[in-house]
Amino acid sequence: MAKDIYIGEVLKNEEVQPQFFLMKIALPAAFGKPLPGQFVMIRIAGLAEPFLGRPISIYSFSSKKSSSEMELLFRVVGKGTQILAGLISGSQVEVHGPLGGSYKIFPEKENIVFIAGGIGVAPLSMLAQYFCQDAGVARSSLNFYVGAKTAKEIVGLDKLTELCGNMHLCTDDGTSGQKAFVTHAFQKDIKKYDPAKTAVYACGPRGMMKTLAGILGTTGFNCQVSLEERMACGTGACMGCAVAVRDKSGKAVYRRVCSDGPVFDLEDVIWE
Amino acid sequence: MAKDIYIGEVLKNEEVQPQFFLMKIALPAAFGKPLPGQFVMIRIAGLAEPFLGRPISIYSFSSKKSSSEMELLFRVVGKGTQILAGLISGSQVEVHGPLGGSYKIFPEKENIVFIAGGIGVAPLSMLAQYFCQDAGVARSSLNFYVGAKTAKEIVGLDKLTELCGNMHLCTDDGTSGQKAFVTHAFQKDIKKYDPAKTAVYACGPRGMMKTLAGILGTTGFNCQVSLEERMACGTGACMGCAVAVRDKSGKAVYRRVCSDGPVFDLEDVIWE
Amino acid sequence: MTKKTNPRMAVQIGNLRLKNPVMTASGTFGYGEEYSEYVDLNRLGAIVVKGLSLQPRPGNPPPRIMETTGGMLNAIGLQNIGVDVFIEEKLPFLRKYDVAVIANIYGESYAEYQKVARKLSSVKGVHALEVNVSCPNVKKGGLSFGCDPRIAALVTRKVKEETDLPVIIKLTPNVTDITAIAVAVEKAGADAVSLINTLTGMSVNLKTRTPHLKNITGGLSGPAIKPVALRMVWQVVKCISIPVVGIGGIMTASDALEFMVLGARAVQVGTANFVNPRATTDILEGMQEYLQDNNIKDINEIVGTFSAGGAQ
Amino acid sequence: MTKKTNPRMAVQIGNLRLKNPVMTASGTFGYGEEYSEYVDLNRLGAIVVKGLSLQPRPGNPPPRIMETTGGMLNAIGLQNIGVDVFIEEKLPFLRKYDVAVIANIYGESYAEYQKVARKLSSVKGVHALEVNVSCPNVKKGGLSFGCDPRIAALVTRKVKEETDLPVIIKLTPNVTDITAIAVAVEKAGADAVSLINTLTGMSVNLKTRTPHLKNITGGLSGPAIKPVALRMVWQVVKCISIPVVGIGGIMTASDALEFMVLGARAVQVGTANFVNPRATTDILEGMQEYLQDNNIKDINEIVGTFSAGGAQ
Ligand SMILES: Cc1cc2nc3c(=O)[nH]c(=O)nc-3n(C[C@H](O)[C@H](O)[C@H](O)COP(=O)(O)OP(=O)(O)OC[C@H]3O[C@@H](n4cnc5c(N)ncnc54)[C@H](O)[C@@H]3O)c2cc1C
Ligand SMILES: Cc1cc2nc3c(=O)[nH]c(=O)nc-3n(C[C@H](O)[C@H](O)[C@H](O)COP(=O)(O)OP(=O)(O)OC[C@H]3O[C@@H](n4cnc5c(N)ncnc54)[C@H](O)[C@@H]3O)c2cc1C
Ligand SMILES: Cc1cc2nc3c(=O)[nH]c(=O)nc-3n(C[C@H](O)[C@H](O)[C@H](O)COP(=O)(O)O)c2cc1C
Ligand SMILES: Cc1cc2nc3c(=O)[nH]c(=O)nc-3n(C[C@H](O)[C@H](O)[C@H](O)COP(=O)(O)O)c2cc1C
Ligand code: FES
Ligand code: FES
Repeated sequence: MAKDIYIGEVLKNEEVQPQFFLMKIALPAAFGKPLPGQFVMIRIAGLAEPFLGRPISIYSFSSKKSSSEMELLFRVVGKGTQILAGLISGSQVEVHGPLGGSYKIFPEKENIVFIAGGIGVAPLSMLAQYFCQDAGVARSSLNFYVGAKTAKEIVGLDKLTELCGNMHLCTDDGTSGQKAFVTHAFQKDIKKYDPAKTAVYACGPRGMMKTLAGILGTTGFNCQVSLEERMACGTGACMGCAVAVRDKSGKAVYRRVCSDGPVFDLEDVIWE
Repeated sequence: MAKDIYIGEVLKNEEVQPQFFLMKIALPAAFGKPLPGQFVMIRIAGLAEPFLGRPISIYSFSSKKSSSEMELLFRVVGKGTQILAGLISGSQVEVHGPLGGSYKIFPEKENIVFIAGGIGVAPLSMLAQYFCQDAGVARSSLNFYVGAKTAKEIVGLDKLTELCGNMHLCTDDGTSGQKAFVTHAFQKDIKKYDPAKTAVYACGPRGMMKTLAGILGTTGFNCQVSLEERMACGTGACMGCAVAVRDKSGKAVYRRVCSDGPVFDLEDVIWE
Repeated sequence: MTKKTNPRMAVQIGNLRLKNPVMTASGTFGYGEEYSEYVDLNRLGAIVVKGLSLQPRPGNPPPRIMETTGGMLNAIGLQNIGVDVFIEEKLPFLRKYDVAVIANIYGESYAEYQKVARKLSSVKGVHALEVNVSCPNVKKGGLSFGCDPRIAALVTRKVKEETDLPVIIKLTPNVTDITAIAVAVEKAGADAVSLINTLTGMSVNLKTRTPHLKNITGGLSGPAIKPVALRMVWQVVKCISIPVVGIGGIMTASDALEFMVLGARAVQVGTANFVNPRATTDILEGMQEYLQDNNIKDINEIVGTFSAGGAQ
Repeated sequence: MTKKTNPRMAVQIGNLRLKNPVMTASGTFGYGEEYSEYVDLNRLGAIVVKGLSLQPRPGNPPPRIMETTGGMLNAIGLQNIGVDVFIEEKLPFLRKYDVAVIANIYGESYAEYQKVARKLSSVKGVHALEVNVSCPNVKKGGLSFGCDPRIAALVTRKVKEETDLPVIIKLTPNVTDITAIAVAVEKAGADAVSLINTLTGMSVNLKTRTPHLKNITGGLSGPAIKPVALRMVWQVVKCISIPVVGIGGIMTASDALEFMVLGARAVQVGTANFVNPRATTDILEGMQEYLQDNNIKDINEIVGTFSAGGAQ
């Protein structure tokens, strides 16, 4: 799995929902096959702005003989993502990756539960695909909880409904699915799942994951989450992407999202 | 003649000679009709690099009902021009202008002499066009001396040969036209021209214009030259584009190329 | 937009009341005239004119400017027409407008600072003085005054002796501790401070192995220096109580609002004018929109609302 | 290209000989390991490792970085594994390579600087010490030492007492007069100086009216600061005779060569590594090409060939 910077070509960059973009990129075959949870850092080739690459999870990946295709699903929140959103087909991008570690996979578990808030669907959707296609897990054991502020901010459903037997949709304002926070939708069902036979994966805003930590508390569920921090190097060199977690001894330490993560055990994460 | 920044669209940007580009830009009708000698400052719309606009002479201009077309002829010498050279049709550019003053026109003169070194043809070519089309001067009285290091660096001939009755081509290495500096080619012919009945216009590298100043010395020819300096504002506000000239009293003073120029009387210019 | 009420934009700098907090930065807007075709000067909070000295100054030999990443270097050398010609030829034009005019002054001796201040205080149409103790371009000039708290304080006192106009001291960033200078000039009677002036920088032409600027070094301005400017404004607002005017790399309304959230009462727009001749009014409009969108009735409500605790 | 002979790239920093002048800048290349997949570490002039303190340091709470125009802010807070763990766990990896290893050290007291220096001098595989007297992020740390010539000189003397390794003092740009510091540390026995460290800056999140960095202020790096770095290197090379290592915004071979033309004997590449993990070797290759194209046989021939007279 060669880590490097590759020049990719934008094949498609469409606004799937207001301010949410799905970008398809052609990459040289040398780009290593990514594992679910990994990400890339992307910039516009030769441009000074954005200066640093932006970390974006790999949403989908397919390798052909001579080249590969990667999809990124991203939301415009600031300058960098704004500029990425403006890219037209044919634009060249610098793609650094695949970076970071991946989710631990438990194919033997009876239930796989995904909990995604907003753009958090991006990495979990790739994970769900992995469970179906690579790990050969039955649709029926895949439970996907999708939450968003409002209907207009729900993305990636098309793909997920194909992959997962049990979809649970929620919006804060009830414009789509049930009117609830995704964490509470899961909490209502929690009895259905046996902690020993269930693997939980979550990605979303800090607030959501903090709530989830409270819900899972001492229930004994194993839950992996992908965390976000602003990044500079993406390789573990700059110490820029620190998050506070507990090490085995229970001591609070800073870990690097880019190289120690982005996937962490929820129980280890310290939320101040 | 409204001075402002207009969004233009690149219609064509072709490399007419290695490192020499001819860019055609569509502009809104509001863009004022430029006079020969004037220039624009151009940047890539919304891009942080190049940060400042680059001053480029207007090479040709034609107004239509609802829009106008402007041509720029430029040479790649550094970062900014390199980036401009990379623009493809459809790119948007910010065009500030028309800026600066224009050449003084003497249609009554028997002989109009143009002396251009390298990319210096750009503003003089627009001037020649003005003499023919607007001032109705006969082809036969237009004498254009074009000089360049080598044949590959001669640009704009197509248009000039149409406009000017008498073309004089020189290259330093003799790969095209006579093997001579353009200033010496003119010097050889100088007897042909009556100072009182001749207007001389020159644009080119400092060295060439300095030599020309020496040649014309006390011969009594009136010669106008366009000067270059790096610019920031283009409007006369920053004092960044200073050149040393003598004022009426003969005192050495700094004048602004962007607003006091770019056209100056050669005899006033101080060459250190 | 139109249905919302227009927020109040007026701000107070000492006893000088400005229509709005958007001023031009000295040296980047000429004497106003140069931009009057682009901008309705009546809409500006204030026009700060190019630095004025007692005698006209020729300035530095060219080249005087060079672009750098995210900014530019200048070594104008304070070329200006001198205070008398300014009063004679430029001020009458500015008087025609309903806009505050702030004269940026500069001297090579205490006496020169005083003479220039006196001349400008005796004429109609000058509303405040901004004292440049920080121009990094002229060897014998600015820098020496602005780098030492005692000297900066003395300049302040000397100028105050000569004028009843509000006196704004413009600080240089090329110092170890800008707060020491700010505190000193406040004690010395300054009505306000403005910061930052340019950072001293340099650019090398590798082809010729010469400097890009004839003066060798120049002043760095533009978005590249904004982080340094924000840091210094933040340091200064915490240790003085006179108004602070924020300057440095302001290109957008958001940039300007960031300075005001930190505690600046007004801002100056400099290099941005070169990239967009209408930058000042574009920024003003953007600030008004921001206030409307956030239902803030008065610009002064956001001044100093920065909370250093949380971070995002 | 191939037909031309390869120029000699070796340079001398005190009694330390480097294969070539391209080093990594401390804190931007981890402990070498992190980039070993991207770059053949054997090709580097030197690897300067992340700043080491006596005890492991947790560093600052996040967020720690934010992009700015043409650069970035960082407030890592010198998170590091401590000198002992470095010697135990990281140095063995680096020893496998034929590359000079320079340990960047950092302390909060003279005694700490000395202890760290002593530990590193007694082990195999460390070829020089770079003393960070300039880290702007840690309140009690760097800044105070690097801003006062007397204190900087004292640190230098104390460290020299403890080691036979070449000692490079890394200077901060956040001072009024960097030459005073450079002269002082040269007198105190420094074998070389490296400059610049980051400029202290800040970034404001307007939406939340909070800093983008939890530490509020951070160190500005990247191309945005190159003009300031070039200016300071130019000032310093003129007033000391020990070697100067140029640092600040170096992204390309041209940038690196500009510093060397001014008189720097070597350079360090920092933030560029984040944008292009292979920046160091790309820059090295670009420098070699430049020398070949200009028929220069030895990199040292261009050092200090800057002519300040003419300008273009
Ligand atoms: C490992 C990883 C994977 C990611 N995957 C995706 C993805 O698949 N899709 C997607 O849309 N986004 C993803 N993100 C978040 C994305 O990187 C940020 O939204 C982006 O960097 C913002 O850049 P910007 O220039 O637009 O915003 P900036 O101008 O840098 O900042 C604008 C605002 O966004 C906030 N912000 C900046 N960076 C981040 C960040 N990393 N996380 C959260 N908030 C941030 C800032 O605090 C600021 O308030 C991921 C982040 C990480 C670390
Ligand atoms: C009024 C005016 C009209 C001009 N018309 C034309 C034109 O029609 N066609 C054209 O090709 N060029 C023209 N120029 C020159 C053009 O502006 C410069 O070549 C351009 O700004 C260089 O920018 P750059 O970023 O590529 O080079 P930079 O990276 O800025 O500099 C690279 C090298 O070019 C030199 N350089 C930079 N600016 C200038 C300049 N203004 N004049 C001379 N050398 C410079 C620098 O000293 C440096 O050595 C004109 C300049 C002026 C002032
Ligand atoms: C070309 C130019 C000329 C300047 N002249 C002066 C001056 O005469 N007096 C002064 O106090 N500041 C002068 N400055 C500094 C600016 O007023 C301002 O402090 C600095 O440029 C930072 O703001 P900016 O980044 O918005 O440009 C000048 C700046 C530039 C770019
Ligand atoms: C993320 C980061 C961490 C840094 N850590 C250190 C450090 O530990 N010690 C030190 O002396 N300098 C440190 N620096 C400063 C760099 O070594 C360098 O001096 C500065 O970044 C300027 O160079 P650049 O513009 O090429 O990055 C750090 C810089 C960055 C960006
Ligand atoms: S981004 Fe540099 S260590 Fe994670
Ligand atoms: S470019 Fe500003 S005065 Fe000419």
